[in-house]
Amino acid sequence: MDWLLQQLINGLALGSIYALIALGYTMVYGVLRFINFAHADVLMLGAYAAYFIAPAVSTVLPLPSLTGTLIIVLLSAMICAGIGMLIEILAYRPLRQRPRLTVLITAIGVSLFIEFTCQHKAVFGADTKPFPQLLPVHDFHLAGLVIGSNDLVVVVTTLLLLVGLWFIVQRTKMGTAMRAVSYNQQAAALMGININRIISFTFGLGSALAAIAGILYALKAPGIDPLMGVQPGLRAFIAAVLGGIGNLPGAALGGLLLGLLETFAGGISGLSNYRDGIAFAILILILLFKPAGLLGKATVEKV
Amino acid sequence: MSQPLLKLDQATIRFGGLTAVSKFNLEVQPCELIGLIGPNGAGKTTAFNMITGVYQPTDGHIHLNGRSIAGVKPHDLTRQGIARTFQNIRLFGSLSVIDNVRAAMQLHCKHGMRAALWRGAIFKSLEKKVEIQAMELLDIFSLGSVRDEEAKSLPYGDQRRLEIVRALATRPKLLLLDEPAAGMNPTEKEELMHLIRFIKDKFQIAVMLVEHDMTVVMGICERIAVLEYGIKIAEGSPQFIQRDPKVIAAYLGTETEKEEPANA
Amino acid sequence: MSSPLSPATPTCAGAKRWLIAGIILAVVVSQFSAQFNRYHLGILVDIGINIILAVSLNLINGHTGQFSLGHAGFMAVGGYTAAKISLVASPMLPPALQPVIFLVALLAGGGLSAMTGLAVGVPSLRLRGDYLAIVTLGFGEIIRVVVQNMESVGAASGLKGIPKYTSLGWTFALAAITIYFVTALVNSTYGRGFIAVSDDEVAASSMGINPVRYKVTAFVTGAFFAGIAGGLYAHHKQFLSPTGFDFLKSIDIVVMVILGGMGRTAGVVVAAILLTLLPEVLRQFSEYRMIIYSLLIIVLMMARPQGLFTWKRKKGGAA
Amino acid sequence: MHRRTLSLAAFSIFLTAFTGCGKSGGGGIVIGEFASLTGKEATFGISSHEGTLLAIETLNAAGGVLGKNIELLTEDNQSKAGETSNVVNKLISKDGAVAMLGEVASSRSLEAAPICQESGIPMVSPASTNPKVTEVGDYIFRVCFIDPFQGTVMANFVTKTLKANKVAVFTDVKSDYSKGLAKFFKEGFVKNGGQIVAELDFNGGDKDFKAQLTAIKGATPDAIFVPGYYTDVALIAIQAKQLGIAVPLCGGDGWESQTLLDIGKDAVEGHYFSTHYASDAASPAVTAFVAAYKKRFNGKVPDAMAALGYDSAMFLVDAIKRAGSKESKALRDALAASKDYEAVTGKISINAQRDAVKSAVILQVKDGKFKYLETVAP
Repeated sequence: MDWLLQQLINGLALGSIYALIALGYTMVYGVLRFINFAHADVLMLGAYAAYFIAPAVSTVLPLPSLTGTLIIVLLSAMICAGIGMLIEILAYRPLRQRPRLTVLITAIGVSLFIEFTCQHKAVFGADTKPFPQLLPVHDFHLAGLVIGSNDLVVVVTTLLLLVGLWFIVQRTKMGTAMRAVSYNQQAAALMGININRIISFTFGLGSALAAIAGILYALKAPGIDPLMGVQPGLRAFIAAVLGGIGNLPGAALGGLLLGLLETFAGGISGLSNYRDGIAFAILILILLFKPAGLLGKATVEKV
Repeated sequence: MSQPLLKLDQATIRFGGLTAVSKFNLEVQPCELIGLIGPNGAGKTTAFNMITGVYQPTDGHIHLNGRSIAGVKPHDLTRQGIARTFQNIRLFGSLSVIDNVRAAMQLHCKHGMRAALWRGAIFKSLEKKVEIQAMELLDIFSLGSVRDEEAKSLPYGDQRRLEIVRALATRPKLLLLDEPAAGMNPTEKEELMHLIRFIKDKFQIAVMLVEHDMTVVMGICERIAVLEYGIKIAEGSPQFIQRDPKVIAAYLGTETEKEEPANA
Repeated sequence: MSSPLSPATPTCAGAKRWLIAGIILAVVVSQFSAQFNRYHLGILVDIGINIILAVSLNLINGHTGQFSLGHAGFMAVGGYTAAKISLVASPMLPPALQPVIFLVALLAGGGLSAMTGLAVGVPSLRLRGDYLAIVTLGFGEIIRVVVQNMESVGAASGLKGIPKYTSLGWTFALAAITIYFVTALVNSTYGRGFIAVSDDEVAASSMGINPVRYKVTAFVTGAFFAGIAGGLYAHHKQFLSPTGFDFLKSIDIVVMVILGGMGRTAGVVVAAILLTLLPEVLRQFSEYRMIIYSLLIIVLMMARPQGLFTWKRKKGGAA
Repeated sequence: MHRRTLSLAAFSIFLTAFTGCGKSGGGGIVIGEFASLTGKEATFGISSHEGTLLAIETLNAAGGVLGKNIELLTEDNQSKAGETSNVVNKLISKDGAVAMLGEVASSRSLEAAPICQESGIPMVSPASTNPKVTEVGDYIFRVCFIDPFQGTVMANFVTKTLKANKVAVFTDVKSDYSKGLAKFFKEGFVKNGGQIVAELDFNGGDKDFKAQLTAIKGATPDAIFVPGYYTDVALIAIQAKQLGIAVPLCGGDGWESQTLLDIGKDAVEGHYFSTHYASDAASPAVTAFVAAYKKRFNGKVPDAMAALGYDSAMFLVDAIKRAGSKESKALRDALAASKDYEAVTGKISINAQRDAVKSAVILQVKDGKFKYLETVAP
């Protein structure tokens, strides 16, 4: 019983990270209808940003501390938001009217570019760097169960960001404009919405989310390298599709589900070696029965 | 009268709570020119989609040549003799004009994948035959001169005509035209009317027409059915329909009035 | 601009002659392969294998308009099957039978891969676009994970000691066959159906074209040739490890197809050649080469988004 | 028009780059090295490459070999399968390498080995411990011990020194190295009368191991054998500690790196692993190597891969010296005849299987450092 509950906790913690990354994927997809492959790399950049900022911050505020962490996260998120917008302006904007596949390949190109540039020894280098301990760590022991403070932080942050994001999208002017652009770019432009600004904002927001996810991920597993984003990025992508891509609560649900499934599979001897495939097997099964994902709306093609 | 070509028997389709077409009864005789009209959103295109197997009716039956078409896939229905055009033109944009027609002709081709790979003498002669037949069709509709253009690069009117040619290439017994006159100027409409009559006579097929333009419908249809909110409110000859108070009410209430006097 | 690979008329005049010429050329050149520098020879074979992969994926992604990200998985199935067969059979049979063993191994690999293609294709057909992409990617990864756990093919440590059967002649003869197969298939009245399905599935089915059959045919054919390519690859590198078939490999192939121009066999062939050569050419820039490579992809997509080698089709051939 | 010029220009660049400019030997002795300098396993490849580089630089500073300069040509294989064969072909056919050094990962050494064997170019692998590598042919050598030896060493250590009866094994299923080591450890441990209470797997590069660790915890082992690489092991140790697992973790040479300590910090305290050498050993060769490496690479402490990379180059050049020629047959014979060669990582003798017969050391993490415990002779 303990074992089951412990795995539940492990799964939720892992799933929350996936969910957080998936939110970024799904948001960009929702507005622009393309998979931003570089999202996983922005996540990595977020972790590195924090890695480089932390020593500077620690001269002013002693680390580990909550305020220090908040400042680091904020700065990293801002840097990544900038990078995200820059990527959009340089690489994706010139392709706005082009077929989606073109943009997809460009996104792959951008992703490879970031990865290889960062692996160069003049940039970050390919080796794994120890990520500083930003937050005080405490493990809560409850009747044989262990809950790490970092895991709690991840779950709470994901929840807060999900709510925040939902609020932005549903309740603010910016969000209304985002939804309008998502629905029909041309019509939105005719309504006087500045498309470029909205898309820039979306990318900025998505990249900031990626940065936060990157830092949380690095806190959980404090070794960072330029390829650290690839694996969780792929999982989050699956999660986003699983939940119905373009759908925010769907991404969160998909992430949690994936995290839980992977955890339960990983805990079983003889099944843990198939862990990489299990996520996909589940995804395929679900998509076969719900082709638009768990919460996605099946669009009936108008004939 | 002989067995009807197409028979809708209480055909009903619901999307969630919305009943798009309700208890629709209709018979189409071979070689008949029939019109289906109604205000926007009356369920005309939905009825088309039911007949062509894109949607399955929730209730009721549809028979083609006395056989039920329940569960028959669109491509099999085409095989059984129903062809259609689309409200918003759906050509194979990246294919050439002649290849659009050829693609539709493969339905009746004896030579398939193996012949294509072997490329023997038979294949070549059959391909030649297909080409000749396709050209004949294109020439009838004076599209022969643009045979190698990309379909999506054609002018609008030509695209509309090509879509009809493509549908005819499947050798249908019933041709469904979904708003063929949409976006046409009066001269083009005039030509279209000739064309539709010509098709019916030349190929000896039934034509069913969904159309907003009263000039066209009243001008060529032998019989007209009127849908409103998914329910058939009238059926009969153009003269009869024009005088039907229910139809007038439906149209006066919603549709543009300027079309009414034009065909009076 | 009519090249042998993009016949002007759909009847594909003299296509078979081109095929035979291609095979003969491949075999003749193969006789001189001893003159080649081993490195260049290896790259040439890589090019041939990549041509097969790209052209076969082009049938699925280009002509039929599906979006498969699982080609590496099919390649793995074919590669491992072929390798296992020749590993078992070659010690038992006289060396004179080598070509026979190889042919049987390749065909078996292709066949099993085609069956996998059928298994992947049928359930995936309900899905479109990104969903299809992710499911095919998933199948590819599942295949990799399964191979990684199969002790009979070496699991994670890989399958070693595969005989070196792949030669220039084999590779380019098979590449010629692949190109011929796909081109001949598509350039026929029957084959227009693939493009029709790609352009507009609803309209296609209204024209009596069965989209499901075409899609499955495309998947199975594409998988078959990917399996053949895998077999060639196995007997070329003489060593297989599951990590070589991850989704990045699939993406490499997709990039070739898109860069060459979806549905343009000639362009895809050229793209396969260029993208195989590019990393080798860039080797002299050592640590900068992959950075340059990725930048080139981005720049190329901006400069020639319809594919590097797409020219306006004059005669409506969709080669 | 524009398009044509562009493609023409591109084509000519290709042509010149692809055919021309074969690097001329320049009279020096060309040694090829293939390594994973980018990609997933770059961190190991770079270490080993730096060791090799240091060795060649040291040798050249001392006048090279056979009166000639040694030219080290290194090619990156991006940690990708399929890439190594091209790289090795290039080094041999285009650059004229007389011998080949590489690689850390056995799977990529296995890809290179048939090519070296067929071309008659001796290959020395620094750190591929999978027995299969040298089975490819008589031109393939290595300077490290092999998995069966290391596995047995750790099995004996766990039984005898740690007195553990129940052990859980946690394997990196993606890595042939990890699977090989796990297999031989299990065999040895069971033979010693121990019991394997749990076997779980992870995928190298994973960041979350709690699922498996929770299962391991439930099996209450006396020790956990984790034959992985240090990047993963550090995270495993951290998460094991979080879950309240207090038993020692044990592993192999893949653990050895400063990075393990930097990331793992107090979580790796007290754990044990076997490796090739101890950098805190008193041997003058080790001290000199560590000092030189630190000087060359900005104070970086060399890990086992670096030491093996260094040894592989030194060992190869020593054989060239003894052969008195760079001719492949003579060089091969010289390599095969190596006996009691004094390397940084211990005495190397080449056996009939062309594997290095050498001792292993067992280290423990203590006070944030690797502490030498014992040497196990073969």
